[in-house]
Amino acid sequence: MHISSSIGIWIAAFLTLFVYSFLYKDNPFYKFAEHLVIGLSGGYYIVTVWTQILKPKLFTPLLQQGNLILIFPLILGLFMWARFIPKYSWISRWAIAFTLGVGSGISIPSVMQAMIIRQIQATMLPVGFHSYIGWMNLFIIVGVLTSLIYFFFSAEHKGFLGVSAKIGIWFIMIGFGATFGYTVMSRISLLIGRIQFLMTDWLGVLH
Amino acid sequence: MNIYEKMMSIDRRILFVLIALSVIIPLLKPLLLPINVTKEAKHLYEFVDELKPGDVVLLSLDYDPSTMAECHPMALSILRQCFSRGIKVIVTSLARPEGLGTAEMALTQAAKEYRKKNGEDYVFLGYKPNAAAVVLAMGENFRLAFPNDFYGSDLENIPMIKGLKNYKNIRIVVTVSGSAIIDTWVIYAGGRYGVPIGAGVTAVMATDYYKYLQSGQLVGLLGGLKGAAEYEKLIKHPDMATKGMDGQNIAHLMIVFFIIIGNIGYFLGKKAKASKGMGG
Amino acid sequence: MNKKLQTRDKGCLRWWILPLAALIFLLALGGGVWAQSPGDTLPPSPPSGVTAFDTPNDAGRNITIDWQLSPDDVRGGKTVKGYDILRSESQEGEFEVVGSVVAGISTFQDDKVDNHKGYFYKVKAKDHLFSESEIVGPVETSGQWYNTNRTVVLIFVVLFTTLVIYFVSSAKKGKKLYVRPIPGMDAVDEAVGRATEMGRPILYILGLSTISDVATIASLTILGRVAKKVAEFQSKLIVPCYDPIVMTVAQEVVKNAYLDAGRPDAYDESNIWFLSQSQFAYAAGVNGIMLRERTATNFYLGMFYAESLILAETGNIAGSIQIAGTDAVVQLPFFITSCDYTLIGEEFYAASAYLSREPKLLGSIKAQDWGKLGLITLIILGGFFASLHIDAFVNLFTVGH
Amino acid sequence: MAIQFFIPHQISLEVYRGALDWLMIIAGFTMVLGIGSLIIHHTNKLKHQGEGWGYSVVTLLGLVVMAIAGVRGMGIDTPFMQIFIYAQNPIQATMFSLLAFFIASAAYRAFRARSFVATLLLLAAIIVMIGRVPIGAKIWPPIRDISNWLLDYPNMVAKRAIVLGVGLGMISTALKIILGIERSYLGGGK
Repeated sequence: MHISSSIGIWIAAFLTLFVYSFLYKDNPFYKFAEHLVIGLSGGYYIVTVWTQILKPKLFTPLLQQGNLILIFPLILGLFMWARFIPKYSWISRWAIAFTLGVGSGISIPSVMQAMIIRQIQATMLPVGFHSYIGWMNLFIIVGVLTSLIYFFFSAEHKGFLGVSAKIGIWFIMIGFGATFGYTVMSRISLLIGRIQFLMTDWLGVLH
Repeated sequence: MNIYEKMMSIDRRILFVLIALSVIIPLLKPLLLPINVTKEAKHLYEFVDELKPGDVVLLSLDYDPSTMAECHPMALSILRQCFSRGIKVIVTSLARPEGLGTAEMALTQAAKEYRKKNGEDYVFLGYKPNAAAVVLAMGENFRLAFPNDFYGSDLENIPMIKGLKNYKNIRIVVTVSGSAIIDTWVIYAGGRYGVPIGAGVTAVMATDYYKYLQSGQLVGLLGGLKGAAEYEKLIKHPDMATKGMDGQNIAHLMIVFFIIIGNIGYFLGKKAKASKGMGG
Repeated sequence: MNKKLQTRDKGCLRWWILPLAALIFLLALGGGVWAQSPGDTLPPSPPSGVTAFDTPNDAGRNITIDWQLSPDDVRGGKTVKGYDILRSESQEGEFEVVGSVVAGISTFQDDKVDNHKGYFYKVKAKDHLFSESEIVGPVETSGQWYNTNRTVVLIFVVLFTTLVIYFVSSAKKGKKLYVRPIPGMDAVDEAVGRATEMGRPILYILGLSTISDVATIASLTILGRVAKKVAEFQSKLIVPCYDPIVMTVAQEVVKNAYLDAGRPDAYDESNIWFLSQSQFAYAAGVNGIMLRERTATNFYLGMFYAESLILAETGNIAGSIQIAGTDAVVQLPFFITSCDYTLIGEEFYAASAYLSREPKLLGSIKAQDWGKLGLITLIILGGFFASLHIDAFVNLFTVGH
Repeated sequence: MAIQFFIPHQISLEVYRGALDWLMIIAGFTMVLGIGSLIIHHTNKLKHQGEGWGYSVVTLLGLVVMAIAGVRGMGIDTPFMQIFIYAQNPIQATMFSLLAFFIASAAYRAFRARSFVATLLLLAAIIVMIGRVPIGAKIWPPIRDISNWLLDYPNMVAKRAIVLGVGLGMISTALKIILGIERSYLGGGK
């Protein structure tokens, strides 16, 4: 049982308690921690944006290696700032349009590959009636098909379509229940981690 | 206010206290409920257990403080297993710069417990951005990715690294990860260089990685705090995860209990209202 | 696959291949026979059948060298420990080691070469002695202009693009398109009406992502329709924002909606403001608004993270009607349990078309449905062929790198 | 850019990398925009001595201190990392762990078996919650296998269907942006 003598641990412990005080009600201690973390993460962003992006990707090549083509993203980036000046905020539309246009272009084939083709390929499973796996493969195919039918919008959900969509939504809900269950698990683990920090690293009542 | 309404209007702070207690009390007074070991954890344990003293394992601690609660105990257990059996360890941390701190904490703690020496029994290579490139470079030569170790020594001067070149000198790569970096290891180190891969991941991620187990791309898998506790049981060195597991047990039961109480209150309250409505 | 030997002189490319291969084969065979005498004092047999070619479907600067294992390279066998790959820029020149692999491996990629330059290779099998293969080459590399491994992706993209363009243009021509009712979207009018009656404001959350997120774009479209209704009913709309760019866009969307409704005077820009770019600070701020203003209806449409639960639960306690929609799968269960209506994934995208009734948006919904029908057909066919153990069909959909 | 995907050539690769860099640079500027509006917001509060202006001092101080600390590098022993480890990280980790409490409260108040599908959701959640921890197997052994089955099959199936739908939706939105049909991101002006 040794209470920590590290200043860092003490600061961390108090900040942890400040945040937990919010559970009782909103109070100045919580507000302090909240505003502090907003400031710190802002500073953290400035440092990472500068060291990881703007310096190596823009200023070093532009100013030291004379890579003049980089003037264009610089200008587009500055256009974004026009949002600050209401009169000229329309200028930023160019930058937004560029970002979205290029971003969309890049995303189309990769989404098609990762989210569509790979997924349907993984669903093309051999069905068999003599083994557990064979039955389960049938289950997967039926499940994916009915759930997909739920997402049909241009036809009324009546008759066969209606029944399928209904089964589909059951699948979806059970899936969500499972997701919910293990999200709970993760959050509780985090809580355990923080409490272990307080009791072990700080107070030393556990080892 | 009738009993149903009371059941439905417990102050949230009481709930908060109950949840906190359901984590704290088991930590102070462990119940040590038995932990069942899954085959995924057992496979990983057995793989490492069959290695000979002097074999080398590459352990990549690719998690940062935000997923430390789940990943840190796994890292410690694997290090303990290796050190207790005289297996040498190369440690990297490729996910984020923040992971350096947590990786060093785990490594120095385990090394102290088993009196292992830096440079002879283990090496900490540190962090380099762009994980895929680093994983590929290490497939050619460790020196290509890391000319120096984390503490700044030239790799040529580290006794343990002598004679080690790349994955071919490594028996298994184990990644403990809170992010999708595990794909990088499986695809590049496993797929391209054929080194066996084992993994420890958070509970949220675990379901996404069963696919690699089925296809044999992963030797074994630890999922969340539970996986960490399983491993502690396997190496017979119960620690944080095992202690935390009791809290996890009780807190889950508590939440299920809340759901049930809330629903009973809801249904009985609705019934009571309905009958009252009919009467009036 | 366009595995081919490329020479400096492209004209004589084709007749080169056969004699060269035959020569290598014969020489290797001869070499193999010559070297196949056992005993540790002799070097291992050299690897045979060495081929070097420009690695296909890449950006160039990469040559693949394949060979057949030395006959002395057997699992658990004796001699060969590994192979060295040597390269030179001329046949007689000095060869340098560019890489090595362990025994049992018979391929290597050399990525330290320049495009359009001839290289010669040989492979050396080694134990404590070594023996070399024949020299092959010259090989040169170049980047390819089309990645054949990705043909299937191209086909999918082209087909789907055609569908979208076809349906959008036919919708523009005035073709009537049906869209099924989407839960929650029919309730928008009612919800706005209710807010007006109660004299309480409506809260609209655009999610916690940037303007380039599809969810944010869909949410902005819906915001436009909701704002128009609000303007017609003369109610109050509050939009606290997470992202500064999204905020300025949202201001323009709402302003235009008020203009459309013929009430530009009622537009108040101070109701759409930047709250915070810190997740929890944002959630705490929105919670404060819900409890203070006692909002009648809360819309949570867009991309959400862990804060979804905090928002939806507070709104639930405050007794607001809640309509949520997101494509963040992990957050959907929290919305479903604590909101009155929840739009799941694609349903949320479709809602913007359903509400706006704009033909071009409806057209793309129709195209998506046909896309889904195509996918369903493919899955059924795939399952059918897989059950018959015809793997060729399933393998059609493998995308290489 | 969509076409680039199919062209492995060096030139195409460089165009791709270039475009990615450009996007990152513009995103960098946008980030500064966010931090800029944060600073403006808090300095305004300071100027008017509005309610809680003291907290604005905390935010601005945190920002400046962190930014200055960053000038000295990002290694483990630098002030930057130390502040991160002992201040920023505990606060953020604790804020996430607050969710454990909110989940408990929501479990009690919001998760009602209002309809058949809501009941399905609740049951699946309860089974997974209990089945994934050791005590579950103690209470009722089969629950472990049931929860694993739920995760491996219905959960995977539902996710796959949602991903397929969302994928098509994303592609069609991207197409609409490129074709100039979708313009709401510009503010809806015609």
